[in-house]
Amino acid sequence: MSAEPSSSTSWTRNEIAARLARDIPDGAYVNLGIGLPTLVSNFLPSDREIILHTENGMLGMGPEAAEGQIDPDLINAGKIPVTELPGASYFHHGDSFGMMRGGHLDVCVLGAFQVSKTGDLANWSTGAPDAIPAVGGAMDLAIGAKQVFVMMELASKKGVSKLVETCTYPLTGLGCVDRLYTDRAVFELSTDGATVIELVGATTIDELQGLTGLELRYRKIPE
Amino acid sequence: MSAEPSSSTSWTRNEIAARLARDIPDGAYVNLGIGLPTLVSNFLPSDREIILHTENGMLGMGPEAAEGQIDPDLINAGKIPVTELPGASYFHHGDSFGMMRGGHLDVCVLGAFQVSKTGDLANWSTGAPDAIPAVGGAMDLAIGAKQVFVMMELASKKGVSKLVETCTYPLTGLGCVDRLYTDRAVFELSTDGATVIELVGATTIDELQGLTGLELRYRKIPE
Amino acid sequence: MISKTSESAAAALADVADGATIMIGGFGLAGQPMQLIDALLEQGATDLTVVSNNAGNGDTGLAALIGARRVRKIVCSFPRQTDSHIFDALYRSGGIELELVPQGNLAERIRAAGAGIGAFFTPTGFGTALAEGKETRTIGGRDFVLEHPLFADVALISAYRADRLGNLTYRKTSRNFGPIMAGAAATTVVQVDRVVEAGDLDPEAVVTPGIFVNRIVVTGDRFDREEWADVR
Amino acid sequence: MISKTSESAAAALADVADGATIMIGGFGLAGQPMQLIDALLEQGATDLTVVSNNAGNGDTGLAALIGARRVRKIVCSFPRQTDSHIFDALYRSGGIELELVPQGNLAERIRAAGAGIGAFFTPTGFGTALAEGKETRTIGGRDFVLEHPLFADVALISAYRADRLGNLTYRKTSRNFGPIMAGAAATTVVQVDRVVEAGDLDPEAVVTPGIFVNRIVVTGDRFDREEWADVR
Repeated sequence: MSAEPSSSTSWTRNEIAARLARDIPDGAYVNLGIGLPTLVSNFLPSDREIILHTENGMLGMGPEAAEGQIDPDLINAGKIPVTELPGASYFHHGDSFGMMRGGHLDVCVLGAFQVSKTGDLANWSTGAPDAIPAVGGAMDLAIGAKQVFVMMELASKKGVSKLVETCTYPLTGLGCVDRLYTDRAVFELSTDGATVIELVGATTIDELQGLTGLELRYRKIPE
Repeated sequence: MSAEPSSSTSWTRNEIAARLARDIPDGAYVNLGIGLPTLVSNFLPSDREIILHTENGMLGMGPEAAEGQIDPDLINAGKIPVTELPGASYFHHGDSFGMMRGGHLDVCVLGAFQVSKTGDLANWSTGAPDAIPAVGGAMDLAIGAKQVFVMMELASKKGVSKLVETCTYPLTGLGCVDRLYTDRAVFELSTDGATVIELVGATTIDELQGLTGLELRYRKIPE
Repeated sequence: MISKTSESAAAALADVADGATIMIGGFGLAGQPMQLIDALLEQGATDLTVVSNNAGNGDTGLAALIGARRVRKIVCSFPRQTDSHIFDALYRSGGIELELVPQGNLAERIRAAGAGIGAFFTPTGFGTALAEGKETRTIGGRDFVLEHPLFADVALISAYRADRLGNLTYRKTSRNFGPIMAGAAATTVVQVDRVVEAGDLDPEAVVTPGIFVNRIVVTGDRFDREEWADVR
Repeated sequence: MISKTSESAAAALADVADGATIMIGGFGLAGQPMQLIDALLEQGATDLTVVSNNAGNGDTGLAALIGARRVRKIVCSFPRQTDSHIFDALYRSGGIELELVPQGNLAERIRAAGAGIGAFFTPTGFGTALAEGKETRTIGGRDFVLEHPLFADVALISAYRADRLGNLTYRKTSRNFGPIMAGAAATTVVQVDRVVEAGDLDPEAVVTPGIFVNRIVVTGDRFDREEWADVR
């Protein structure tokens, strides 16, 4: 699929996924969270061998199962039927989450409701009083990789920045997000705050500062 | 082998082992510690199926390997080549000791330097200042079964009781021994102290009280 | 000769008591021990605490048990799913208690129960609402929360093959919670497609050693069921 | 295409630094990664901390490494054996430091390092000299000792088969510490008899997933060696 910008200042979701995918190195062990991050699997560079982990107990996960290949015993974390690649392995939940918690995965890719400038993540609950809570592996994924990448649109549909000074939604993890891939820019987050490392199209730092209300550094990192 | 008393008041080691073996129920999962307890394997009732665990990662351990059957990859906790029975399984040390610590074994059989009347066990170190310490799985075995049986001679070669008020040797575990099988009697140990449940031959409670210096109850338990 | 095979699911679950804590394996439908849950429904025990990753799918299995008001409390990581309407309605009406646990902490608490660990410090959930009120500690510069083991009276799990000793193998991602729940329960009941001869399972490939399994219920080959038609 | 196979044991261990912490698999001789230990001896790194169940047997392998005065400290459960004369002599002369750990706590501390557990309460060793000075706690009426994870810079282990991704199977009780040490080290080097094609190992029977393995050294079939003649 094409990863060219669809406008002069923003990326589509596929373009965000494609950009993120380019930062996953050859040989990496990667968990793609449910929802938006699964798009990344469509853009993994074909000249790299990247091994996908699914938290429900598998390494070497292949693409979604096509019709006629559905195996109810072989599903991903989103409970979607998937396939098995040569060199796959299965393990139980204790071992699978130990693998995550122990920092063995190179990259986790997650979606978010909010991310703070220091890398706090809110992606499991909107805090709505009548909502039925469900956390699943979100908190394990948030702390469960050498690098945690988040992908999301920078602003909500109402135009409110989802990159914030301090998260107002319930937290998933503290200071856990390393890189934030959005439709407008790519950020590096640390205890020092947010640094823009790539601007989408004609987007400017001033625009981003206006949108987020944050003081942002800029340091272009060559891919 | 015969399990008849060889004297009117004491059992041989084989007789102790045979007596202990009769208390291991059909279907039990059992760990026989290294040294003296391995004798028990010679007396397991042939009409019972008893599954042996070895701490180095196996259930379903068979007898010692005969000459011509030696497999260096298949050893017991004493590093002796053994064999595998149908229905065996292998697991790593983390799982093997989790199995013990989690109380899944029905019976562990251990040797001892000293046992206290409340079931404290000393079997890993004589406390000699120049000794090279080594504990292995002793402390895990001491707490690692639903019931811990100890077998030993009641008195040392010098005639000193090894069933004591309070252990003077370094402890392996606290209050962990349930039953003590000796050449003179079988004891049940609990926080209340020691109860004789079987006297060997003509042995009397008075004799045992004299030898051990302990106040002993007597309650014959039918096998 | 040891044989752990029960004559039926009903026989295997006859002694489940009201008020029991029941672990139920499965992640979504994969590895959910449907026949055992159906038998539990039939058996009638109530006021149950259920430990399971999800809170039921559709109208069958765990969802049906919850729908029959037999579950007082559920300990799980992900109750809300697209097809969890039975749980959802009951939860909103206050008809079921929920203890929400991050999935990895749920798994590790279950594993800890089986492995004799008294409590453990986990980084997962630190600083979040799910760690509120829990003891925390900084170790080597990292922040941890103290979590305690989860035990059960009965575990209901699903595996692929068993031998008469209860050694188990699983199939693909349906393994999920089975091996750890088998260790955490006083009584573990497993449903399997088939029981094979002792020695027919490769000792190197046994996933759950028989020591963790008390009763086996044979349910017949999964490939005979419609859902597995594609991979028969 | 990923291939973790090193051209030689020497190449696989070239970057081991002085002062490193090295885990060495094996229980007695079973699973002891002899070729890797020999290569480490050849390589020359010194001032090592070694984590291993035993402190060497006879004059080869770990015993030789200790004999060459390359080990500053050993963390183990059972140093004293009938054939541990090299360690014994050095220990008596004050030439090597010893941290004695009950075997199950050793295993669980290694497992904790790999599984991201900050510390755990274990019943093993409570009330004994090996728990002196350690934090204790009574939980649910049982007494526990707090133990911390053991990490390593390098783990040297021995397995049976690998594929190019580092998925491993073991053989019988030589599995022992391999799987947990592989998770606890920054770099895991494994010696195996043979590397097979990806897909040739049954995914249900992989014991150590490749994620835990960094380098593979092929040593040739064990059955060609005299010791395995009986079971060739």
